[in-house]
Amino acid sequence: MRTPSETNLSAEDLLGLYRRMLLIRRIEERLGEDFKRGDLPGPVHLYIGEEAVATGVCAHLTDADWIASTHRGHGHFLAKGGDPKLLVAEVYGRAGGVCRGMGGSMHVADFSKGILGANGIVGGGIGLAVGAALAAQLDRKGAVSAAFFGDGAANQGVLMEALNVSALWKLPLLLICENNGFSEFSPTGTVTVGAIADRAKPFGVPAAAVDGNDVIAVWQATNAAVRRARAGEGPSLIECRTYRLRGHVESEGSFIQERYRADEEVAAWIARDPIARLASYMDEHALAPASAREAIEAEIATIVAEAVAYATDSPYPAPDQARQFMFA
Amino acid sequence: MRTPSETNLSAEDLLGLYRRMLLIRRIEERLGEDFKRGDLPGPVHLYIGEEAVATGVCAHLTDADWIASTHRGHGHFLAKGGDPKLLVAEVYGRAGGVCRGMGGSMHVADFSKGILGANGIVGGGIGLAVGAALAAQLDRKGAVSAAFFGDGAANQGVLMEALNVSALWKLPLLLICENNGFSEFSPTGTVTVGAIADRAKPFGVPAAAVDGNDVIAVWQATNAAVRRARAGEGPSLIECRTYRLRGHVESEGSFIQERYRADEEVAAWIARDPIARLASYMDEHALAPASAREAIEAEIATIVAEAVAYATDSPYPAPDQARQFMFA
Amino acid sequence: MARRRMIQAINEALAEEMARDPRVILFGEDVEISVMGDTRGLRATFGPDRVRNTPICETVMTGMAVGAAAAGWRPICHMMYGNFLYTGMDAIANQAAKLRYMTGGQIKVPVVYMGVFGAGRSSAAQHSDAMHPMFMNLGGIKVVLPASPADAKGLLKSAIRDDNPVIFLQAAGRGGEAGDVPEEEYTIPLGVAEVKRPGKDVTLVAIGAMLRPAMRAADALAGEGIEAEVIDPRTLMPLDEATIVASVQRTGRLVVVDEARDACSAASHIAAVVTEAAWGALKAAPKRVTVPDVAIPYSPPLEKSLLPDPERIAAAVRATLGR
Amino acid sequence: MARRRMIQAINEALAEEMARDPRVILFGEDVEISVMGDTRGLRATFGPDRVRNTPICETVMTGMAVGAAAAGWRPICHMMYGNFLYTGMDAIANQAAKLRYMTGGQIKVPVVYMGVFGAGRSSAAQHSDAMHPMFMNLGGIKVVLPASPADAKGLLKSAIRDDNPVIFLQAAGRGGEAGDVPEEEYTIPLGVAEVKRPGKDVTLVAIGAMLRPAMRAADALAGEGIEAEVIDPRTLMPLDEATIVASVQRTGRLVVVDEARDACSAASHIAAVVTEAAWGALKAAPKRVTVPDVAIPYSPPLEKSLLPDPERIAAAVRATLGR
Ligand SMILES: Cc1ncc(C[n+]2csc(CCOP(=O)(O)OP(=O)(O)O)c2C)c(N)n1
Ligand SMILES: Cc1ncc(C[n+]2csc(CCOP(=O)(O)OP(=O)(O)O)c2C)c(N)n1
Ligand SMILES: [Mg+2]
Ligand SMILES: [Mg+2]
Repeated sequence: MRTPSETNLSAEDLLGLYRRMLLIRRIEERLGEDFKRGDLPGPVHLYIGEEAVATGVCAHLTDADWIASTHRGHGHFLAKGGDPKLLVAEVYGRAGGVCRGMGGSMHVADFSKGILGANGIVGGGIGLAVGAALAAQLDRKGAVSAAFFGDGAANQGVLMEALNVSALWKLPLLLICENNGFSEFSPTGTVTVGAIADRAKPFGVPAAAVDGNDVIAVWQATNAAVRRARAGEGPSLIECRTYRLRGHVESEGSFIQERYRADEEVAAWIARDPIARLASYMDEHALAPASAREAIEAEIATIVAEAVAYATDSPYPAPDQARQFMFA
Repeated sequence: MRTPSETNLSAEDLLGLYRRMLLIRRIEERLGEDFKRGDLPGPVHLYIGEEAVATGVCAHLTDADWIASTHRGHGHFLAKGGDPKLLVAEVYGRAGGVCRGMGGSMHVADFSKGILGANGIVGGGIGLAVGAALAAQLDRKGAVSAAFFGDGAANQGVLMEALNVSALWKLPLLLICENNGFSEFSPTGTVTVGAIADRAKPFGVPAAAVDGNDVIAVWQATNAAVRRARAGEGPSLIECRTYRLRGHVESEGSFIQERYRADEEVAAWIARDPIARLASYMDEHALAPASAREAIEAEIATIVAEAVAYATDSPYPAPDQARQFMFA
Repeated sequence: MARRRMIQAINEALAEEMARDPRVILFGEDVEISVMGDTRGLRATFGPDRVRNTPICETVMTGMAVGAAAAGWRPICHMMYGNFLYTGMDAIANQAAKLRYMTGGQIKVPVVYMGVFGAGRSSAAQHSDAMHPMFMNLGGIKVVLPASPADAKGLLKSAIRDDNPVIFLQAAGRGGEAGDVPEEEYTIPLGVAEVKRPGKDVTLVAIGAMLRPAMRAADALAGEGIEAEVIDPRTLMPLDEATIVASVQRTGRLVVVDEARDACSAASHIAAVVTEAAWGALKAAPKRVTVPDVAIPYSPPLEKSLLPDPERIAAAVRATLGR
Repeated sequence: MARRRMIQAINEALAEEMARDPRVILFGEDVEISVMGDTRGLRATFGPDRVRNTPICETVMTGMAVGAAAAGWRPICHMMYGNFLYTGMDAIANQAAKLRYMTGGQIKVPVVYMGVFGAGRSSAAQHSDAMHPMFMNLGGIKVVLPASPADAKGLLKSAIRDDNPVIFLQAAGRGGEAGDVPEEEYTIPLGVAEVKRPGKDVTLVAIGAMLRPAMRAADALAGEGIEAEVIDPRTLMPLDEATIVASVQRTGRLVVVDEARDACSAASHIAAVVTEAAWGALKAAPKRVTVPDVAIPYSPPLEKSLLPDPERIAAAVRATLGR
């Protein structure tokens, strides 16, 4: 990690990033437990371990900017300012959920916050984000659009189509690849040739590969890309190398028999946990007292408790709701 | 063009290439006239001006190798050894056509010659060729598979998917881009960012951009790629820069009002006509007497006349044939 | 009234709606020069921001239409031929059709996908498909198939104003066909069928390009003393069941003519719906005149042999009358 | 007989056919570790040439299946979830379904596309679609939907041996369900329905996962003195019309249960076909029990409210009997 003077980030900024990452972590830990207890109706893909990516990127975005997310979408939702209550209630399938229980974990969206939604289609968010970038360009208000997608998604042809058309039209687009080393259970190298960041080069799209567990590195790379996009100079690709500390999907123990990664590998990445790393960094540079982080921890415990209480208090939707919302 | 000693091609080889290009030219000139006269039931996309590409590539292939073609597919069909009679009859919609009149110009195929077929879907042949390359790899007989596709098709995401999976599996695949400067009526630069050959680089796939109106250059680039593929070393991409001397589709005069290219541009490319160029090259290096070419011209005139006669003699298919061939 | 070809009527609808609402944008392959003719001149009038040629990339095109709509614009995504909708199917089926629903009605998705579809011009198997049944079954997508220039214009204007994804399919064989188009501003609501010819003996529902042979069949049948009521649903999703059922309640007989392949065709669906709704009135089994479950062949006599024509339609009508 | 879960029965079919015919190959995303469980162990048995994980790239996957088939192999292309078939739709609709036809029968296209489809597990709108009607309408593709482990095994073996493209859709909710499977080698021909329960009062056609609620409804109805004949078509294209029509000729009544959305569903098509073929015998309007024309919601009570269940099925049966 860089020294504070290189980062452009104040201690307050850093605590803000810390807080956001921790919020994602604690909400998802809770959802993980809920899943294990059988309290969640559908599948959940947790973002634990990858929080620095969504947090470092979304720190640059306002509600006027757009993001399109993935099947692993809780982190993006919270990083972009989505309400934890509405998220948890949605994953619980309740009427008070952000999508009234219609979408669940794989479809959490809040258009009022610029969140185009999680997505059950790997690579599906890329097209949506290109469209939002086109909208932003036409709006001429300097908004940008970011597509999050995995290393696995990088093998979908839509990425190349997006690179070409966004470069051609100089769309304010950020292509954020979350390379967590796996496409489900396939290690990246077994399905993906070459470096993903390089795929931007033939299109003259600037690309960077950064340590995706270093929130400051992600923040900095995004800073450059967002400036470029807001200035009308076109798209950028940022490949964030990270790791998911949980399974691909919380239910995987029930259907996967083989081990697909070594304990040592997981342990090595636990040692690079983005939240703990930011904490050490702040300690090292005496940027914020541990007490500040403890206060955040306490605050977030309350938020999680409130979100869960809100969700459990919320009723299931009335069945006739299922026939609504097809047509506007 | 190179000097004869650099080419590995004998005078006989060159006359063979000349003959093949001229066959494509004369057959298509005839089809163009037929279209104008209203004798062809469907649309035709002529390959005139681009003959060096199919010819230079297919010279390396046998019936055991596969090609997948495009909507502009007559040239590939003839270059790969398809029968002119069967081609013309097919475009005429006759029972004696290679597809019994079921497919027409956009679907001419002859599987016995390794011709997987022309295709109405831009980029559609790429997936077929990848599959044939997989088949060839499994067959372990050293066969290769070549996908022809245009500069416009290079913007279809399937190209990136094909590059990734073929590089991953080291498939014996040739990706032959026919960059004729237009995607229908859009000049390449208005829809395509960067150099197409560069799109292979992130995947470590060797790529070359060659003068597609120089049959020897195409031959040589293909030579290297085919060797590589047969040796199990994986795919290659060759971008052939060429030009179509006719319209995108023969009917375009009836629906396009604007001019979309300058007369001078067309004239400049006429001056680079691949057939005339090979003729001059042979003259320059005294490789074959003009009389040899005249003999070829005469021979081809006969072939064209016979093909047309065969086609016009062939009846239209019996209507009940339309209900056949859906299921094997 | 003004005499207009189908393609001109569509062009007018596009121009009028783009002039009316600055948030309507249009993109597609070669829409600037306009391969179909329907988008001709729009680039010059509305500028390069709002009218854009795209590269050939149907996958991202259909998706970006959804994203741009979600972000507040009203995109028209021109797909040229209807079978390229298959190429861009992912975002249509997985995103456009479901985004509003699965996000609990948070947004509207005002996208129009346009394409030319169907057989009749020796365009062969791929370019001749009739794919409206697939879109009818998707849910969340409106499906519009005009059969005349006037309907095309009025329906397209409504489609553009509609806050939902709409697939607007123009029959390949009808682009050049002329008809009278009102000179004053008008729209035709989606979901409303039209009785194109009144009659009392049999209800003849004709979809899209099938209207013409159905009208010819009705003419011929009239000579035999059979009065067919010809109805054009115009919109297939939502379907104006009421108009069709009311007609069958009177006539007691139904023939549906559809250019789609038979299995799970619009014809099958309309027949099933009407059978249930008008059971008591039905005097004969509803009949479908469709294309067999094969692709469309290239050679003209083969193609012709598969498509519904006035003879086959009239024969089906006679069969329902026991003649 | 051996007790097998659906997914095991499918696994056995794959293993047996791959052992039987060395030209059968299988590829798909994570088929080595096997997300669904149906391809488990095949990589170890048949090696890395014949069993391959693919990258996530449905567009090229569906196309390369066609190319490999045209070049003489017999690929099984595992699509994991059925809605990823939309992602790979281009090559299915534009190539697989038409290649043999448009080349005049020159070749066979022995490809099997496999996927898990349908609702019932709170997988939400995208992952819960039932898309068999779309494939039925394509022409040139056989469509198979097994409802029991034994049928799944026998039908999949036939699908793999079939020389045409086949879409094999396994209902999401049934993978873990157990049933008796013959221990000896057997196949079940494509295009042959099975009477799962004989009855004389009404014909109840139940597709795929709908067999279970239909059988429950039949049980409940038997208690009321109504004997429903339950038929599982098993293959939807080609459809065994004869078996269904023969049943309706006897019962005079038809109810079709389909997990697809109603518009252009298999239920609509079967109802239309039977109405025409068995008109004289019909005593009541055929009824469809389907999903409304909306996507599938996530929340369990919402999802449940849309899916056909024994109560709705029984009510439809009673309605055809005027009760
Ligand atoms: C189009 C499509 N194909 C396949 C899947 C099944 N699937 C869900 S997640 C996943 C792996 C995605 O890998 P990656 O993009 O790296 O994201 P990660 O799960 O690692 O965050 C796959 C194959 C899908 N959801 N959509
Ligand atoms: C999937 C698809 N989209 C669009 C088209 C319409 N179309 C036919 S040819 C063509 C241009 C192709 O350009 P290119 O690939 O460069 O080939 P060329 O015609 O120049 O040989 C287009 C857009 C198509 N046939 N298929
Ligand atoms: Mg990943
Ligand atoms: Mg071109």
